[in-house]
Amino acid sequence: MDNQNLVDMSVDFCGVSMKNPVTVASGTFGSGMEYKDFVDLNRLGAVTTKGVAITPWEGNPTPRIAEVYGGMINAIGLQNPGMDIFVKRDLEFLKDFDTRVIVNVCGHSVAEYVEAVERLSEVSGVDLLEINVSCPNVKEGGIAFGVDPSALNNITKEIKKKAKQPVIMKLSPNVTDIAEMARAAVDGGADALSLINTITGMKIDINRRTFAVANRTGGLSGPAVKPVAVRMVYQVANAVSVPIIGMGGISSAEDALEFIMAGASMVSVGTANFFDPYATIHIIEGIEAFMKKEGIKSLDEIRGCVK
Amino acid sequence: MDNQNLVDMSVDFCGVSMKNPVTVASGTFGSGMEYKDFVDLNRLGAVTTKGVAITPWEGNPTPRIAEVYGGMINAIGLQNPGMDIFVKRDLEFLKDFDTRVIVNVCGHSVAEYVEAVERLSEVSGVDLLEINVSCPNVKEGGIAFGVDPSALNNITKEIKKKAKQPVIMKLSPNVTDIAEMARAAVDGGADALSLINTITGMKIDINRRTFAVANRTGGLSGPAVKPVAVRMVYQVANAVSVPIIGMGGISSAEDALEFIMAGASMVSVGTANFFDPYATIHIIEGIEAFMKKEGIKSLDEIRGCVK
Amino acid sequence: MKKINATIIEQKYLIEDIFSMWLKCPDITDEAHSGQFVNLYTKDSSRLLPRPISICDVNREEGLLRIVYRTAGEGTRQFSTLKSGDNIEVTGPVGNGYELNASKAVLMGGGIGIPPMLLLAKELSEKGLSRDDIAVVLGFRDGTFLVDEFEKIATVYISSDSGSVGIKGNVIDATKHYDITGDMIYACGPKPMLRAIQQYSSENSIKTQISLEERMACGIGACLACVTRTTEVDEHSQVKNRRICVDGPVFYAEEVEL
Amino acid sequence: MKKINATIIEQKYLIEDIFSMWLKCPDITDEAHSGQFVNLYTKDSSRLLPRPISICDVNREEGLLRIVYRTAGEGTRQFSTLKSGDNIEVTGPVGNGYELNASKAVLMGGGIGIPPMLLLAKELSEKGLSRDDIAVVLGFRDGTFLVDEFEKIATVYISSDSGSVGIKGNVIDATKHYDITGDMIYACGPKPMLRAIQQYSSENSIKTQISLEERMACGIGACLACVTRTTEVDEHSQVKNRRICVDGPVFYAEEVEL
Ligand SMILES: Cc1cc2nc3c(=O)[nH]c(=O)nc-3n(C[C@H](O)[C@H](O)[C@H](O)COP(=O)(O)OP(=O)(O)OC[C@H]3O[C@@H](n4cnc5c(N)ncnc54)[C@H](O)[C@@H]3O)c2cc1C
Ligand SMILES: Cc1cc2nc3c(=O)[nH]c(=O)nc-3n(C[C@H](O)[C@H](O)[C@H](O)COP(=O)(O)OP(=O)(O)OC[C@H]3O[C@@H](n4cnc5c(N)ncnc54)[C@H](O)[C@@H]3O)c2cc1C
Ligand SMILES: Cc1cc2nc3c(=O)[nH]c(=O)nc-3n(C[C@H](O)[C@H](O)[C@H](O)COP(=O)(O)O)c2cc1C
Ligand SMILES: Cc1cc2nc3c(=O)[nH]c(=O)nc-3n(C[C@H](O)[C@H](O)[C@H](O)COP(=O)(O)O)c2cc1C
Ligand code: FES
Ligand code: FES
Repeated sequence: MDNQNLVDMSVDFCGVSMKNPVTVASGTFGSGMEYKDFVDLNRLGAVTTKGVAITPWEGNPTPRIAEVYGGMINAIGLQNPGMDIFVKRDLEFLKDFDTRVIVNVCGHSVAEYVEAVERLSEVSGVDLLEINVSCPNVKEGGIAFGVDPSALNNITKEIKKKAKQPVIMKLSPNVTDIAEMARAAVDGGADALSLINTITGMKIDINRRTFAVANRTGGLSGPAVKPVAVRMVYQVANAVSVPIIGMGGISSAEDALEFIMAGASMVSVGTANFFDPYATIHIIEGIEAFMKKEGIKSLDEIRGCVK
Repeated sequence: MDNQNLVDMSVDFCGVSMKNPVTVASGTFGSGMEYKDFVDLNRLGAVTTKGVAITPWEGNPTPRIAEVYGGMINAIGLQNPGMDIFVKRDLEFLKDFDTRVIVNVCGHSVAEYVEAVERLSEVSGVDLLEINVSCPNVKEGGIAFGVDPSALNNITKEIKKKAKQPVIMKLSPNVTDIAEMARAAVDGGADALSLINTITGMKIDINRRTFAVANRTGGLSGPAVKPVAVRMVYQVANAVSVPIIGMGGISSAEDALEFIMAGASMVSVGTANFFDPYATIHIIEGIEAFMKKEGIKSLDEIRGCVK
Repeated sequence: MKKINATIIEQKYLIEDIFSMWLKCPDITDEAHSGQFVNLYTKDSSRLLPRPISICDVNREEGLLRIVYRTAGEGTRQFSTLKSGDNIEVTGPVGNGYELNASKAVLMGGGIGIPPMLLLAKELSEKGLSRDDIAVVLGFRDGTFLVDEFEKIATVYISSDSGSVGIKGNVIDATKHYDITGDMIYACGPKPMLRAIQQYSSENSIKTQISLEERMACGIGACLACVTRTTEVDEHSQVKNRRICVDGPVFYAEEVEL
Repeated sequence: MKKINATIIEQKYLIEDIFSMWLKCPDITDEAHSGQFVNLYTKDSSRLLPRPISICDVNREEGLLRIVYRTAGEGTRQFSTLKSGDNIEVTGPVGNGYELNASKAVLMGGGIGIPPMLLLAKELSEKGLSRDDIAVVLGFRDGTFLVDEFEKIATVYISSDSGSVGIKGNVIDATKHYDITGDMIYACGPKPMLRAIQQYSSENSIKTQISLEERMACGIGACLACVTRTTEVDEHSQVKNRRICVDGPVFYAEEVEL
């Protein structure tokens, strides 16, 4: 019994204290509202909200998703209701819960990102900002900010000038050298990093001779991507010294612990919510059980322990 | 009955005629010898042999593989017996079969690749060369040739100067822009391209707090990678006009047809051989059945048909 | 909404590639009504996403829920191999369902859109509509299923693509042919059929509720995979998009662009 | 080597996490002998690689093959849930097996390395070795299994980590304690045990055949995942590496570096 009380799952992430290291991956959990029948949001370390832009976005045509082996491809196209309603409705909703709030931000240009970040600086209930740089950069012919180190460095700097909350830059895995991207973001002032966003993939419907998602390509997520995500978290943890939120295919406590041992301070559960709405709770309980079994008193003991 | 006779699965690949579009992925089928209890090698479009270097390589320490969701990670480290025994034993063995032979080549430096290619130019029984540029470039601190467009362009040029057989450059998926890599190889004179090689991944054994493969990182392969592979084949097919061998997670005829509709002329079966030793045969028969069902007389009708 | 491990009470092959399955899941039947659906999960760990299937019937007293489904792919094929006594994970009920505001109802079901019409017909009947006030127009490919169950409470009209049963043609052809009228059309079926009904109901100024389908990921409103285009800006999304899974699957025909 | 869909004839729980399973697979038993293994495939499509398991016994007349296995992870756990009548995909027999060239044999099995010793003991017995000429030294964690089957044909000595059965210690401790001698040691078990045996046999100049384990992918010699370091350059590989799956799993102790 004594031993049990000694397990401390809390995490200090950029000065924000989380009761445990488990949050949700942006875009897979709405604002938490949709999962309230399954998950007591008070139990999560943090809720990470669906990407929000300064104005509403329509997103892509349907079909927006396709199932693939051990995962899915999505091309939602960052549909979102815009900042006004997000602040009024979603942030308000989350204020009733004793959990941290990470707001995921998207934009089509540096100016749009900065405007969104400025708006979020004025409101209460936002603990951290997560910047999704996998958005199409309209000025640069639709190339994502997240695959060019200098664009990433620049957008991080601009955001940091205005942000009141700590800034987490969310890295795209679709790059040759993830450590280079991590350094570019950290040099630009990023307080933390999260990774991985989805890996660009494609599915073809051979019977209809067409793309399975209307957008042709989409982002691969789910258990299939986990080995790539663990590798990148490890590489980044060994390249920079800011804290990391690890994600990509986490669907069990064992998966989450892999990311923590690779160097992540927190973990996000994404696609797993779709096939196990209780996934976050199972994972929190599983990490706790592992810590008890192994006599781990604090996550500091195992974070990045595999070198 | 009439209709059946009209199905033509043959492929002209860089002037080499193949009886069907199915070959095996290098490193997953030995030289064919190991699979002869399961597969009549005469039925394959081609056999692609395990990567061979000019001298024997020891490969990596064990454990060399780990199983992951829908696939595996390998860090064999290109163990191979070297060119002499390969020519005497493996190439000789394959001469007894009515199938094409694609020899996969590796090296630690441009000079080693070129020497291997020169040796293979002198021997009979080699129809095509496939160059694995995911090997560590010892001169450049172990970075693979395949992730730097100018290194890729250069090695392609040097190989082409000496090669007597058509040269297939095998692309690494661990890059930001696969189309750029494809163009670099084609500009260097590549007659064809094959993709994808494995995606760098990692697995951590949380109970032992250690890497699951001794080399820390390894190459992810198997069904899990298929959406990434299809996407890259599609991008490359739309960027260059040389023929493509598509691979990555193919384990059924439907998978193979996805690659063909994305633009591949041939397909390689890799990891699937490990869990279904008859995979190649099932796939050949499945493609034929699909063609009959859909009234497709030649693969030209569907190659790259999804745009 | 709940996720429960339901026990299969009956699995029955109906016709062609169509099966009927009764599940014991009282937590779901307590809340379920017509037009809603459930998400079923495969046991195959490489196919992770839930399969949405409409509720075809419920027996509230016994906590039983019925689905009628086509083996469209590997997931539904696996469902068809389950036997009574086996278990299956289910979430539900999901969605808004039909509004039971007709006094003379025309139910149009096409293909695998027919099953949800059965519970709807029963609910209308329970609300007091007579056999004559519930016209059911069923469009089949070739063979029929569920027809006798409809006939107990409704007047049934049949069309088929092949002409092998009922009149040759689609549900609109049958509606015109039999001169079927009402103050509310309820429809479920393939998109081309729904488009034709949308046009028919606007031309004839008949209020119409249609049930839509789209590829789903979460099946519970979180991922925005399953949207339909709407004619007006939606309050929730702030764009002309609504989620089929939780804002639908039933919409008034004039609300959506198909 | 064949891949066949074998029927499970018997599944039996032995002790702790250890199970015994008899499979009907005549094509495999026809060729099988001691020291070889089979590859078993899970039905879980997310776990694709075969699981190598040693052959513990065969009944050639009836085409039955026996394995005894520990539920080490999810794959073997799944095997343990299969019932007689169920099917499982199997390839085999794989590997070289033991050479039956002893006139006085010492068999050393540790933990889940014990099962293959049973078929070996039987084959030695069939070759004419008496009970006294087959010494079997078994090292258990705690509880025992298979002991009575060994006792029918061999002289059995037992050690256990806990000391709860036999002498406290490992198989070498038991060998020394009982002063067991022979002209050939056959061994299978965890790597630390094999290392100790390798040293023991070199110090005592006793020829020794040991069976090795390594992570496998193909299980049939093609992928080069499962190599062991060798003392000499290998003819096949041209380096100091041999494949455990097909060049082994049995090696002479002096051939390999552990
Ligand atoms: C709200 C809703 C209610 C439904 N009700 C029923 C029902 O009562 N009975 C019934 O038989 N089917 C119903 N469907 C369709 C059913 O969900 C799909 O047939 C099923 O998901 C296919 O799964 P699979 O694994 O068998 O096929 P897959 O191998 O996944 O795909 C096979 C085919 O099914 C189609 N498909 C797959 N998933 C969906 C989906 N989510 N929506 C539409 N088409 C899909 C694909 O386009 C493909 O052509 C409903 C769909 C929705 C969205
Ligand atoms: C030639 C050979 C013969 C074997 N004979 C037997 C036997 O007779 N009885 C028996 O119970 N086990 C035997 N094993 C070990 C058995 O193969 C593994 O326990 C099994 O593959 C684990 O699969 P899993 O899915 O249950 O575990 P996983 O979840 O895959 O892994 C669980 C644990 O098992 C270990 N493991 C997994 N695969 C292997 C492997 N291929 N070799 C060694 N360790 C592995 C892992 O390190 C891990 O700690 C043998 C292994 C080899 C190589
Ligand atoms: C349907 C869907 C929508 C997503 N939307 C967003 C988003 O709005 N912003 C973002 O940064 N990432 C988004 N992602 C990426 C996830 O947050 C996460 O990085 C990725 O899915 C990998 O984690 P997983 O494998 O656990 O899902 C989305 C992913 C999915 C599947
Ligand atoms: C065990 C193993 C060994 C491999 N060895 C080689 C090799 O020697 N040369 C090479 O070019 N690719 C090698 N590959 C990569 C494969 O040829 C192929 O590109 C990759 O595995 C993707 O295909 P798959 O998913 O069908 O396996 C190897 C892959 C595996 C799994
Ligand atoms: S399926 Fe996720 S929102 Fe409807
Ligand atoms: S497991 Fe592939 S060579 Fe032994």
